[in-house]
Amino acid sequence: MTELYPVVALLLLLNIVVGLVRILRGPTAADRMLAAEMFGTSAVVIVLLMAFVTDNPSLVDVALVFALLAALASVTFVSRAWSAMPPSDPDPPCPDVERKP
Amino acid sequence: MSLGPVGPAILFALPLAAAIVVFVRPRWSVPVALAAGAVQFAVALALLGVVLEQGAWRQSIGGWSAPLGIGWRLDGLAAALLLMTAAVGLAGAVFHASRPPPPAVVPDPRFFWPLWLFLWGGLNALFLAADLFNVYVALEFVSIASVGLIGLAGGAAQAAALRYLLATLLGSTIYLLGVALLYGRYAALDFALLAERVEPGLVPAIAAALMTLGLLLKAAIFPLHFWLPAAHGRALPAVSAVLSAVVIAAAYYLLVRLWFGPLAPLLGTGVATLLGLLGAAAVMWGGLLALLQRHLKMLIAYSTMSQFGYGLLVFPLAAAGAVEQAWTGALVLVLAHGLAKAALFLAAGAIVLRHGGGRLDALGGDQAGVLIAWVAFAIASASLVGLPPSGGFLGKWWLAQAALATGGYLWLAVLMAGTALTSAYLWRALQAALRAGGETAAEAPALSPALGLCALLLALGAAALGLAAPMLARLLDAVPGGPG
Amino acid sequence: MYLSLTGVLFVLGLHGLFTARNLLRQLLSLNILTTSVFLLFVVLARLAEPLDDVPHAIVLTGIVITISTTAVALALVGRLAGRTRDDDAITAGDPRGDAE
Amino acid sequence: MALVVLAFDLLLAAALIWLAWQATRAADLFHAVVSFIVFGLLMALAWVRLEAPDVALAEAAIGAGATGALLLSALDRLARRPRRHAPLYEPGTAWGFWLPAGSALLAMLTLAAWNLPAPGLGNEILASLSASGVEHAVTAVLLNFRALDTLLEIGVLLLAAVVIWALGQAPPPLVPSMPSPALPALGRLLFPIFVLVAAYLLWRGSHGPGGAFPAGAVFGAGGILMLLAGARPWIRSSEHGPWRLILSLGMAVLLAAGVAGTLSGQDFFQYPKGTAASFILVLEVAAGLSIALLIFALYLRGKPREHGSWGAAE
Amino acid sequence: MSALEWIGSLLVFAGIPFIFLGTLGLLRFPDVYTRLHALAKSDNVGLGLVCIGLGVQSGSVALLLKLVLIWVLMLIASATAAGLIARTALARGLRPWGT
Repeated sequence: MTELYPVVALLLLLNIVVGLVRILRGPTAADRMLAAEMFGTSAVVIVLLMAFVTDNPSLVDVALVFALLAALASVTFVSRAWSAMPPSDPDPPCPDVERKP
Repeated sequence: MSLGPVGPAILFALPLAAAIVVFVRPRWSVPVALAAGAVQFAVALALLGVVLEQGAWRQSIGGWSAPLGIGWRLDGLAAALLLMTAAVGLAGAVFHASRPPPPAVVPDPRFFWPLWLFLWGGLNALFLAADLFNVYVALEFVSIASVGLIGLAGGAAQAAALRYLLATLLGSTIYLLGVALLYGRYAALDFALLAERVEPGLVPAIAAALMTLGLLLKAAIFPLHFWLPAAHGRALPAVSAVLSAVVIAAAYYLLVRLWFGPLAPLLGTGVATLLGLLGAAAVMWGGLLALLQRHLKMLIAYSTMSQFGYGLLVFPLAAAGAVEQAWTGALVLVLAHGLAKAALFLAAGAIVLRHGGGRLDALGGDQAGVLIAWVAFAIASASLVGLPPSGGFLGKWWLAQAALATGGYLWLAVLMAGTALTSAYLWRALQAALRAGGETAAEAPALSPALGLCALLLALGAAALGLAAPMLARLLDAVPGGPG
Repeated sequence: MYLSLTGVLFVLGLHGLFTARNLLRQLLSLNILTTSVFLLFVVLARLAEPLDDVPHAIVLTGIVITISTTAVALALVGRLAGRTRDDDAITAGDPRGDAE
Repeated sequence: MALVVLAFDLLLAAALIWLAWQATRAADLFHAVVSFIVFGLLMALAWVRLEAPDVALAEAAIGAGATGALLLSALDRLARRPRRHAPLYEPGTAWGFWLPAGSALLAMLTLAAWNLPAPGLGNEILASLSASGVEHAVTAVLLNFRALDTLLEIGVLLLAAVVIWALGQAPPPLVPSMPSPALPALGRLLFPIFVLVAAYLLWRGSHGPGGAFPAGAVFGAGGILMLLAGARPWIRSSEHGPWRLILSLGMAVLLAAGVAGTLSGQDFFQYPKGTAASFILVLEVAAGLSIALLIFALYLRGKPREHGSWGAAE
Repeated sequence: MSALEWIGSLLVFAGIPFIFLGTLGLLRFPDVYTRLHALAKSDNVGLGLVCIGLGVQSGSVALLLKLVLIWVLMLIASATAAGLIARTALARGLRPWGT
């Protein structure tokens, strides 16, 4: 079954690429941040799968560091960047409206 | 323990250690910095003697030889530049210590001292380095220290510092790409090892182009000079002095090191002519812009850009066959320029303090207190213009000989025209002093005579360099991969 | 394959650096540029036989240097942004203005 | 299966290029920064694919983690100002220039890169590894073969912190518009884990990917998290406290190790025979501690207060 | 192939669809709040199953513990982040969908 793991990793990467649409479209900063968080999860799984495929346990440490620092980006975002943005600026009340460039 | 192997270790470790001490205990700043500076000057002088006596040598670090380990190499060129760094560093330190405290633009002006010593250590590391990646790390070290020192002047200088940072980072990244290509081709980073292995080909050619481009950007050679004047013109006087005299020379030093070392097989006539043309353009364009400046320090800053153009003339002249004269001439010119330019900036610093500003039309009138500074300014100008027996004269003389010997009349013309421009813009500055009716600072500070003296000593050094001609010729002969 | 990626990223970074007016964007472009060079080093390590660890160490050093320079640049950008009204204006400023 | 791997690589490369494009061109600054952070994340995957776990670890800890926090925090000053309606990009840098120039450069680089035989130094490392005092090659290169680079590298970190202090006071942190009760709890919960993982990575360094740099970065990131969770920045710029000493400890110890070699009549940085392992251990611990504090100091973007608190009232 | 490996692999394959579902939610749901919901639920289940599956498959207790630690960390991260983002979004006046 381990032989199928590369396929799974590929699918997960595809998953990330599809998710990039959310980064592109927003519409709010929070949506973009959420997408980045989702990529973190997928990346952790990909690294773990690679660790098993290549039989390299040190990659588990890489995943561990990823997981540890996953909280950092979101927390920085909420408590620094987002709080500082002018409230009127983007955040449209109705979702999925393309922002003017 | 002979001084040979120990000297470089002292020059490397002492400024960095002093910087840490000064950072941890700021109240000891001035004595520690001056003591460290004096020791370094003495060691650099002694090392110069050792090199004269026994020639160049390489020493490995950590007991590992190339390709795995890093090494230092000390030859005449490196020793001369180390000594120049020590002279400028010491003079700048004395100048800064004896100037009246600057207006409160920075929260804690004492940060000058750790940054100054860090910069000094980084420069020493750079001049000693004999490894492409070690050079990169040292270059970044020097860049960040320079940025911090420029930023110390506050206000508009911080914008200039940021421009400088972005430009210099771009330069080092392009350089690093070249290093990567060379490493991938030859699996070596050591200068000497690469010199054995490199042969003309596509990969080395591209790598050489990239590394040269990166270094040209760092040396602010035309047309990549856009960041220099603001950064050098707006910094504190001591900072401008070391940046113009040594930091630019460091980038130029690497350029020479690479092209006469590992990249020597690639130095064809075409490349050399191209570099020479860039140098010629820099001489003319920088000189013209300097002529148009209305501010004393900006004038000197543009002059830096112009003067390093001469340095590039070494490539076409050496490629045409007059290796020895071109090489010695260009390097003496760089040394003389370093001392003279530092003297000019320090003198200008004292003059600006006296007059409360640096606009040329406000510098006339009563010169009490800065007379020594003006004398230093005049002597340094004479060296830059190239009046005998100054170092500037000697360098230009050798370059002109090389041009005559190889029939490079274009380069001779550049030398002449550049000299004319230099004397024109420096004369403008000196003339400003002789006019009546200038301004003095509102609360004219009592200036310590040490300010002018620092400048004067450096200027005299630049002027006396010409008298040391035989020694210089012998010293620079010791550069392998260069002449002979 | 990854070799070509190096080239593409390098060009993209260069393009961004020269066309962007905003300082933060220039900084991001510069970081991408640096990353592309690191990528070349790591690819070289991979191509070597046996696996060569020197480029890995070089890239580690490079990453640490990059974060240092980024932090310095960000601190400068922050100071400048606090003073001028718009960070776009900083790059557009006249470099030949009088000192002091 | 080779096909799957190839598809993976291609997809990864495409995503990286797309993100780099977004990071340099996106109209919204925040969009650009998030793209850059995700770029770092995927870059770590690329390092893993290229069998460089050390680099992946550093990228995860420093590249994606600490740099991301730095960039996002920098937005607090930049995002507040009203947007000016000026063109985002320089005029006159049209496609007419960039398309041919970019393609030419690309072709040149690719051509050069394909011609690389990449001999590498793998054999030399294997031959000298047993004498280096550690089992892990990257650590051996960093702290023995090329220790001089590492000394200057920590110097760059320290120097960056000094430069940032010299530029002025740290900006006081913004107060979140709606403080969450979960945040301090998060800090308390996670910080011990950060410390634990940092210690683990430090210990791993001598025989596997790890070592002072990732460990220090993780530790420093833990400090940043505590700060975000509402803790006060405990670091002080006072010249009497221990902070300046600890910040420069890593560089000081490395410098001392280098000089010790010279003093004992050997090369700079040459460890006495048989003691390399213990030297490297001491260096790693000191460097790790310094790096953690330095990364934290870099994050503050200025000189912290000399004394006293940093409350919202100030 | 031992039973342990079979069970582990099955767990992994059971976990992957949840991650896909999370992305689906991220793309298709109408606003921040619903997207948060989708992401937090599915990703954590997915990651948990994969971690436990791989741990079981490896047969090493130390590795299993490390994997569980990764999972727990991600749980904490996403739970706090979700709460923070939702609170801040409300405070900034983003109206949930349908109100």
